[in-house]
Amino acid sequence: MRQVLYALVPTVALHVVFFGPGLLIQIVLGVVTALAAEAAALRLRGKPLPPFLLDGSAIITAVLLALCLPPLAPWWLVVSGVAFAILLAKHLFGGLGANPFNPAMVGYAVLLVSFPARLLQWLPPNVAGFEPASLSFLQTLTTILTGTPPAQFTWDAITSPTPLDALRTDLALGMTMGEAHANALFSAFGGRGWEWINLATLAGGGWLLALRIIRWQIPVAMLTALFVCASIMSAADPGAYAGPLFHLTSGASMLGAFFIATDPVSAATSPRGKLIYGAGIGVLTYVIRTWGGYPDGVAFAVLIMNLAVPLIDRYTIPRIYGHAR
Amino acid sequence: MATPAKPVLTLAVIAAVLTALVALVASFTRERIASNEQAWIRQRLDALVPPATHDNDLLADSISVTAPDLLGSAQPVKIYRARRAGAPVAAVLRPIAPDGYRGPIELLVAIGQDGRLIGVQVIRHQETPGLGDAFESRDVHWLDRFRGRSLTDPPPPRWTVRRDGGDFDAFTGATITPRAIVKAVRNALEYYQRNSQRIFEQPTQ
Amino acid sequence: MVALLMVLLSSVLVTTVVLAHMPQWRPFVAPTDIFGGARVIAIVCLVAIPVVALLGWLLARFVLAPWHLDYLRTPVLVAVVLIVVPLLDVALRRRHAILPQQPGFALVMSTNTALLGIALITDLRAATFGVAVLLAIGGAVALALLLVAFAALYERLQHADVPVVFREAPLALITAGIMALAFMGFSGLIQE
Amino acid sequence: MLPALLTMVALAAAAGAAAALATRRSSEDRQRLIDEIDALLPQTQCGRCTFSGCRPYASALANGEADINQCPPGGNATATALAKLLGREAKPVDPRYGSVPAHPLVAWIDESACIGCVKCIQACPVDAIVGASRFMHTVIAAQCTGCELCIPPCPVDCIVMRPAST
Amino acid sequence: MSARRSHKFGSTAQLIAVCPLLAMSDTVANALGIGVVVLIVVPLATVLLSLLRTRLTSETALAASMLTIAALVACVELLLSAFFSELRTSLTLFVPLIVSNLIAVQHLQASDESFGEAFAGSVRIAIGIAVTLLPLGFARELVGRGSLLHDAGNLLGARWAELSVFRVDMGFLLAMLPPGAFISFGLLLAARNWLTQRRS
Amino acid sequence: MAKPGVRGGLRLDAHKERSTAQALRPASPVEKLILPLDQHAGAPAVPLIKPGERVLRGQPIAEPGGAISAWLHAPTSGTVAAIEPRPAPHRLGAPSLSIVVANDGRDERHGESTQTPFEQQSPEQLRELIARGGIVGLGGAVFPTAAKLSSAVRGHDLRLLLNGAECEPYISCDDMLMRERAHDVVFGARVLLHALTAQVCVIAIEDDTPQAAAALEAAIADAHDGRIQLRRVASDYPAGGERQLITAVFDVEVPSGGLPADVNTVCLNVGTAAAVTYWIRDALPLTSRIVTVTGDGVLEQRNLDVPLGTPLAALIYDCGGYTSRMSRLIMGGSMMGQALPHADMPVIKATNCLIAASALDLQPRAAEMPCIRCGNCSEVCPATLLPQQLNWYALARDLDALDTYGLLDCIECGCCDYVCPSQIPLAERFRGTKPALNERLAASSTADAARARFEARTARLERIESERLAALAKKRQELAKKSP
Ligand SMILES: Cc1cc2nc3c(=O)[nH]c(=O)nc-3n(C[C@H](O)[C@H](O)[C@H](O)COP(=O)(O)O)c2cc1C
Ligand SMILES: Cc1cc2nc3c(=O)[nH]c(=O)nc-3n(C[C@H](O)[C@H](O)[C@H](O)COP(=O)(O)O)c2cc1C
Ligand SMILES: Cc1cc2nc3c(=O)[nH]c(=O)nc-3n(C[C@H](O)[C@H](O)[C@H](O)COP(=O)(O)O)c2cc1C
Ligand SMILES: Cc1cc2nc3c(=O)[nH]c(=O)nc-3n(C[C@H](O)[C@H](O)[C@H](O)CO)c2cc1C
Ligand code: SF4
Ligand code: SF4
Ligand code: SF4
Ligand code: SF4
Ligand code: FES
Repeated sequence: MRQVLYALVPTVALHVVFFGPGLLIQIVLGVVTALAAEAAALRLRGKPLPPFLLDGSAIITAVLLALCLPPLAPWWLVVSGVAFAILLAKHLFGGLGANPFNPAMVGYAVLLVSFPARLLQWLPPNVAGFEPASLSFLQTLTTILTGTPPAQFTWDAITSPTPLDALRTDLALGMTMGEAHANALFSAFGGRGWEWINLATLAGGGWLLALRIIRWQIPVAMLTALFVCASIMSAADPGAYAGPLFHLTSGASMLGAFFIATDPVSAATSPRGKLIYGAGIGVLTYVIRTWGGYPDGVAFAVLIMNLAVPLIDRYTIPRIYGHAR
Repeated sequence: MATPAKPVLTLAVIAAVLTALVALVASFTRERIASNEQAWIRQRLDALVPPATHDNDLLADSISVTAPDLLGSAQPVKIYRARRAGAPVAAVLRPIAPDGYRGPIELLVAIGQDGRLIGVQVIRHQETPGLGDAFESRDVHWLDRFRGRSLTDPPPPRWTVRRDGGDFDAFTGATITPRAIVKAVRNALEYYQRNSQRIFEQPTQ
Repeated sequence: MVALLMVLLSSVLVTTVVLAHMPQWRPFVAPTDIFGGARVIAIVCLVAIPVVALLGWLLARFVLAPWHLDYLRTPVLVAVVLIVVPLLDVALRRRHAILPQQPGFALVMSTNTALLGIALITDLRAATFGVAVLLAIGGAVALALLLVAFAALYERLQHADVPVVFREAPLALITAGIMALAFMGFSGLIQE
Repeated sequence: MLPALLTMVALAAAAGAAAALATRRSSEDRQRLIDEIDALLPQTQCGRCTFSGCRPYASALANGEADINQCPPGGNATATALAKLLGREAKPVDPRYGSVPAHPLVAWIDESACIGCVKCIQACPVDAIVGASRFMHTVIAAQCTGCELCIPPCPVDCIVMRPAST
Repeated sequence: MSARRSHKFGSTAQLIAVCPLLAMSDTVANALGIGVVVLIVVPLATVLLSLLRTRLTSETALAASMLTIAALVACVELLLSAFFSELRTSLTLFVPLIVSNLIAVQHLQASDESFGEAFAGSVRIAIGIAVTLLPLGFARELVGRGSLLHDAGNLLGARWAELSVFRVDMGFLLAMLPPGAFISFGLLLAARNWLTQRRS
Repeated sequence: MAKPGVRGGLRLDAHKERSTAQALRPASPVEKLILPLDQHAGAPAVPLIKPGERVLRGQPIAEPGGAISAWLHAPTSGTVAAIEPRPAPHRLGAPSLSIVVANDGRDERHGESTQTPFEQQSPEQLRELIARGGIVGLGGAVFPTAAKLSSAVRGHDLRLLLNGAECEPYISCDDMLMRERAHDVVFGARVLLHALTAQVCVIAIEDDTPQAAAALEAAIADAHDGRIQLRRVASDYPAGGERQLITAVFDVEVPSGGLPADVNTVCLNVGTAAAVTYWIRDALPLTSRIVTVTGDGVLEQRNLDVPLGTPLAALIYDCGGYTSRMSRLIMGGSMMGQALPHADMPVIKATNCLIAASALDLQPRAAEMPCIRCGNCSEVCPATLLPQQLNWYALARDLDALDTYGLLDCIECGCCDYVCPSQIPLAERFRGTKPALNERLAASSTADAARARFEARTARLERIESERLAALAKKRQELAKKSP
C-alpha cells in the first residue's frame, strides 16, 4: 500500500502548485484523524494495533478524501469525514478487507450531501489569467482552523467553482458549450490546472499498473465508458454537452479510475467482474455529472457500483479448471 | 377443503362493514377537509396582505390567467384580488419560477396598487436543503428584501442577483435559486404593470 | 424522490432481514439462503408491482375519481394486492420448484407490494397511463435490482467480523443508509 | 355510499376467492415438502424419532405432527437445518429420543458365534447384512447406517456396535 | 404447529416494525405525529382484529386483517385531514404506509392469546414504535438542522415555538436525509444492543 | 467443455543449478534403515518377516495390504531389527509402523538378476510384475503404479505422458536423472507403452533444461522408437502438475473429480519410468531413489542415489552437514513441501528433495493480515479458482459455499500463497478444510445410498406382502369354487 501513497505524490504536488498549500494541511489533519480513529476502533475491537496502523490503508483513505475537499475547507470537515469513513464505513463492517463500500468515498459523500455549500467553495487555479488572492501558508492554516478567511478577504473574493461545477451552472442557465467555454477556467481541452493534475494522476496510476499493484481492467473500463458516453452525447449535440477530453481530464476522473475505483476491497474481484464494475462507474459518473444534481459523480458512481459488487462477483465466477460451462 | 364460497362471503361481509365505516367517516369529515384546504391558502394570503387592509374575501375574488412568458407556466395561474370598499388595494399573483435548481418554485407575489411589492412567499419548492432553501432560513429573511421594491427600484438592469451585476444578494454557494426567484418576481411585476387594469376588472371565476 | 427512495429501501431492508433472521416469516420452504430467497421475491415483485400499480391506477381513474371516492384509495389498493398476490402464489407453485410457505409468502409479498404500490399510486394519481406504466415498471425493476444486490451484499456481510453490538439489525440499517447515500447522487436526476 | 360499497365488496370477494385458491395445497406440494425434509435426514432409518423411518418422520414434520428435534443420529446439525427449512425455532436434540452418537458406529457380527438365523437380515432396514440361512452373516460396514435395529433380534447376542473406520 | 411468536420486541422486530415509518422521523414534530397515530391505530386495529379473529379461518385471516387495517388507516387519514391538516400534509404518503407496518406488527403477536393479552401486547408494541421514533426525530432534527420542534406548532398549537440551537447552515444535513434516517436508527439499535448486553 | 488452455501459474527463480553442478553419486551406507509400512498411497503394507530374520537386498519384506497398496523390499542385506512405530516424514514426524533393517554391510542380492524380456510378456503379466516391484509414483503422490496402469487400460487410444517437468524450484532429482540416465527413462517408457498397449508417449520437460533435453533426444534416437517424442513446455510453476501438464501437452482438461484416464491419458513421473526399467530389465525392485539435498543450510548441495530408509540426518551428514545459516528443514519443494520438526526420519519413496533452508531461501512470512481482495491469487491459480472467496468461506467454515467455489478442485499448489500480499497461508488453509467438505459430501452420498436401499427394501417387502396376500386370496377363491 505504500506504493499507492508514493504514486499520489505527483498529484499532490501539482495540486499544491495550482491551489496552494491548503491540501497539505488537509492531508495532515486527515491522516492524524485516520490513525486516531483506526487505533480507537482497533482497541475497541480487541485487535493488535501495529500491523493495522502501519499497513497504510487508513492513510490512503485520509489522503484520498483530503484530495477531494476544497483546499480551504474548515478543519472539521476533513476530520469528521475521515472519522466517518474509518469508523462507520470500515470498522463497523469488520475492518480492513471487509468493508463493502469505499470508505473514502463514503466520507466524501457524507460531507458533500451534508455541506454542499462548503464543498463547492473551490479556489481558482494559480495560472496566468487569474490573479488569485493567494494566501500565505499561515493564512491558509488560520483559514482552515477558524473556518473564515483572513480579514482582508471575503469568501467570494477567494473562491471559484470548479470547471465541472461552472459548466453545469452555465449549461443550466441555457448557455451553449461555446459560451460556457469562454470562461477563463477552461483551456483548449479541459479545466485549467485540473488537466495537469489529472495527467499527473494518470502518470501515478500508470506506475501502479506497471508495479502490478492495480490491474488494467477497472481504469480502462471506467475511462472508456466515460469517453464513449461523452463522445456520443457531444457528437449528438456539441452545443449542450462537454466533449470526451474534457470529461477525462476534469474533476476526479483519473483519481477515480486509478486510485478510487481500484480499491481492491470494495471492487469486484474477477477480471470480468472488474470490467463490468469499471464500466458501470464510468457510465454512472457521466450520467450524474451531466444530468444529476452534483457537479462530479465519481464518488456516487463508485458507491453505487460498490453496492453491486457482490452481485457482480456472484455472476462472474470464472470457469473452474475441469468444469464444463 | 372448504369451498371458496365461505372465504368469499366472509371477506365480502367484512369489506361491506368496513367500507360503510370509512364512507361514514368520509361524509362526516368532507366539509371540514374542504374548508381546511381553503384555510391553508388563506393563511398565506393573510400573511402577505393583512386582513385589515381589505374587506373582501380574496379566495372568492380570484381569477385565472395564462401568461407563460411572465408567469412561468403554461397552465392558468391564479390571481387573488384585495379590495377595500370595492376599490383595488392589492393583487396577489401565484406565478412559478420555472428555472429553480431542482425544478419549478411556486411563489405568491403580492403587489400593491402602486406597483410596489407588498411581499413574496415561496409556497412549494424542491431546492437543495441547506443550500437552495436558504430563503426559508429563520434568522435572515431573504424574501423580505423584496418588500417595497418596484420595477423601477432598482432600475431594470439591476433587477437580478449581485453576481450578474444586480442588487440582490445570492446565498452562499447557491446562485441559481435566488436568480430564479428574482427573475420570477420581476416578471410578475411586469405582468402586473402591463395588465393592472384588466386584473381588477375581469369578473371573478 | 426522497419518499420513494425511503420506501424502496425499507422494503428491501425488511425483506432481507426477514430472509436472514426471521425464519418463521421466510416466504419459502426452499431456497433457504438469503440470496436465493431474494431472487425469487425479486422476480415475483417484478410481476406483482406493475400489475397492482396499474390496476390501482385504473380503478382510481375510472372508478374512484368519477364517484369522488378518493378516500378509498388505500383499501382498494390493498384489496387489489390481496387478489394479485395469492394468484401469483398459485402460478409460482405450478411453474417452479419453489414452495411458498404460509403465511410468510403472502405476508412478505403483500407488504412489499402494498408498500410500493401505495407509494407509486400516490405519485401516479395525476399521471397519464403511459407515465403510469413507465413508473410502475421502473419502480418494480428498481426494487428487484436493489433486492438482489442488497441480499448478495448482506450475505457477504454474514461472515464478516462485525462488532457484536452492530450485528444483524444495526448493520443492515447502516448498510441501507450508505446505499441511500449512494443514491443521493441521483438527486436532481429524477425530478419530482 | 353505494358505489363505494359495491367496489369494495366486489374486490374483497375476489380476494376471498384468490385466498381460497392459494390455500389449497396440492398433494404435489406436500410431496415436494416431504422430499425437502427427507433430504436433510441422515437416512439411518433407526426409528428413534418414533417413526418407522426417516421418510415417515419427514412426512410427520410436513404435517406439523412432530418437532424438529427428534432425530438423534442427525444430531444438532440436522435439527438446526430442519428448523431453518421449516421456519421453526432451533433447538438441540431432545435427549428423550436418544443420545447423539459422538462418532459413527457400525454393527459387527462375531462370525464365530453367529448361528445363521437370518433374524438380523430381516431387521436391517438398509440391507446391509449378507448371509444365507444357517451360514454365517456379515455386516457390509460401508452400507451399515448404525441403526442398531439388528441387535435386539439376534438370539445369541453376537452383534456389537463398533466405531466405523474411516 | 403454530410456531409461537414471541412478544419480545427484539431489535430485528423493532427494525421491521419501524422501518416503513422511518422517513417520518426527520423532525420531532413529525415523529410525534406519526407516533401518536401509531399509538391510536395499532391498539384499535388489534381490538378490531381480535373481535374478528374467532370468525376467521386461516385462509382469510391475512386478507381480513389487511383490509381492516387499510380501512382503519383510511379513516385516520380522513380524520387527520379534517382536524390536523398541517400534520397530514407533512406526513404525506406515510399515513397509508402504516398499513404494511401494521401488518407486520400484527404478526409479531401471538395468535392464540386472549383479548386482554393482545391489547396489552399491541399497546406495548405501539409504545415501542413511538418510543423509537421520538428520539430519532429529536436526534435527526437537532443534528440535521440545529433546531428542535420545527413546525411543532402545526401539531401542538402555536404556543410551541421552535427552539433554535445553532445556525441552520451549520447543520449536519445528512441526518435529515434518507441516509441519516437509516444510519441513526442503526446507531440507536446498536446502542440498545449495547445496553442490553451490559445489563446481562 | 469450454476452451481449455493452461491458465494461471507463476514464473519462479529456479535455484536448480545449485544442486545440478555436481554429478549424481550413491549415498554412503548407513547402519539402520527405517521403512514405514504406509509410505505409499492406499492401505499399509503387511510385513512378511519377523524381527530377527535375515533379509537380502531386494527381498520382499511386506506385501500389499489391500487393492490399492504396494510391496516393500529390503534396500540392503541385514537383519530385521524391529517392527515398531517410528517418526515418519509423510506424517510430519508422527510415528508410523516401520520395519527397521540393520545393515550388515554386505549388500547381498536376493533372487535372480534377470527377468524375462518385457516384449515376451503380455500386458497383464507385465502390470502384475510391475506391482511386485513395489513401484509407486515417484512424482509425489506415491500412488501404486500398477493400479494406475490397470485402471487406465480400459480406455482406447491411450497416451502415456512422462512427467519430467519438475516445476518446483530447488528440486532437481528428475533433471539429474534425465541428464545421466536418459536411456533408462526411455526404456521405461517402452515397457509402459507395452503394459498399456498404448501407441503414444510424450516425455514433457520444461524449456529451461537443455542438458536433459539433449540427453533425452539422444536416448530417444538410440531407441529407434517412433512412438516416443519429447515435448518442451513453458517453465511456469506448476507446469509439472498432472492436470496442467496434460492441458499443456494435449490441450484437454481433466474433468473435475475425474482422472487423467478420463481423457485417455496416463501420467507418470520420469523417475517412475526409470524405476520400472530397473525392475523389468535388471530385476531390481524399488529400493532406492534419487534425492535432491539443497538449500543454503547444507554444505554440499547435490543429488544422491539413496537407499530407501536412510535417515535424513545421515543424508545431511553425507552432504557435509548443516551450515550456520540453517533455519528450517523441508521435505519436498519450497512450494509444496512441508516443514519437518527434525531429521530423525527416513527417506521414503516420496522423498524427492530435502531442503535445509536458510532464512534467505524461505519466503519471509510476516503475520497474516486480512485478505484485501486484491485478486493476485486468482490470477495465478492454475485451477482458475477464486482463492480470496475460498479463504473468506473457509474462515467462516461455510461448506456449501466452499463446494460451489470449487474447493475440491484446488491442487494445493501454493501459487496463491506465494503472491498474497497479506501473507495468508491459503493452500494450507484449503488443505485443512478439504476433509470437512469431503466428509460432508460422503455423508450425503451414503445417506442417499441408504435411502435408496431402504426404499428398495420397503418396495420389496410390500411386493412380497401383496403377493402373499394375492396368493392367499387366490387360494381362498379356489377353495370357494371347489367347496360347493
Ligand atoms: C448538491 C448540490 C445542490 C445544489 N443545490 C443548489 C440549489 O438548490 N440552488 C442553487 O442555487 N444552487 C445549488 N447548487 C449550487 C450550483 O451547482 C452552483 O454551483 C451555484 O449555484 C453557483 O453559485 P455560485 O456562483 O455562487 O458559486 C447546488 C450544488 C450542489 C453540488
Ligand atoms: C484415492 C486415489 C485413487 C486413485 N485412483 C486412480 C485410478 O484408479 N487410476 C489412475 O490412473 N490413477 C489413480 N489415482 C492417481 C491420480 O490420478 C494421480 O495420478 C495421483 O494422485 C498422483 O497425482 P498428483 O501427484 O498430481 O497428486 C488415484 C489417486 C488417489 C489418491
Ligand atoms: C502443484 C503440483 C506440482 C507438481 N509438480 C510435479 C513435477 O514437477 N514433476 C512431477 O513429476 N510431478 C509433479 N506433480 C505430481 C503430478 O501431478 C503427478 O502426480 C505425477 O506426475 C504422476 O506421476 P507418478 O504417479 O509417477 O508420481 C505435481 C503435482 C502438483 C499438484
Ligand atoms: C490500489 C488501492 C486503492 C485504494 N483506494 C482506496 C480508496 O479509494 N478509498 C479508501 O478508503 N481506501 C483505499 N485503499 C486503501 C484500502 O484498500 C482501503 O482502506 C480498504 O477499503 C480498507 O478495508 C486503496 C488501496 C489500494 C491498494
Ligand atoms: S431418528 Fe433420524 S435417522 Fe432414525 S429413523 Fe428417525 S429420522 Fe431417520
Ligand atoms: S447392520 Fe444393523 S446397525 Fe447396520 S444398518 Fe443394518 S440393522 Fe442397522
Ligand atoms: S493452492 Fe489451490 S487455490 Fe491456491 S493457487 Fe493452487 S490450486 Fe489455486
Ligand atoms: S492474494 Fe491474498 S490478499 Fe490478495 S485476494 Fe488473494 S487472498 Fe486476498
Ligand atoms: S444370528 Fe445372525 S447375526 Fe446373530
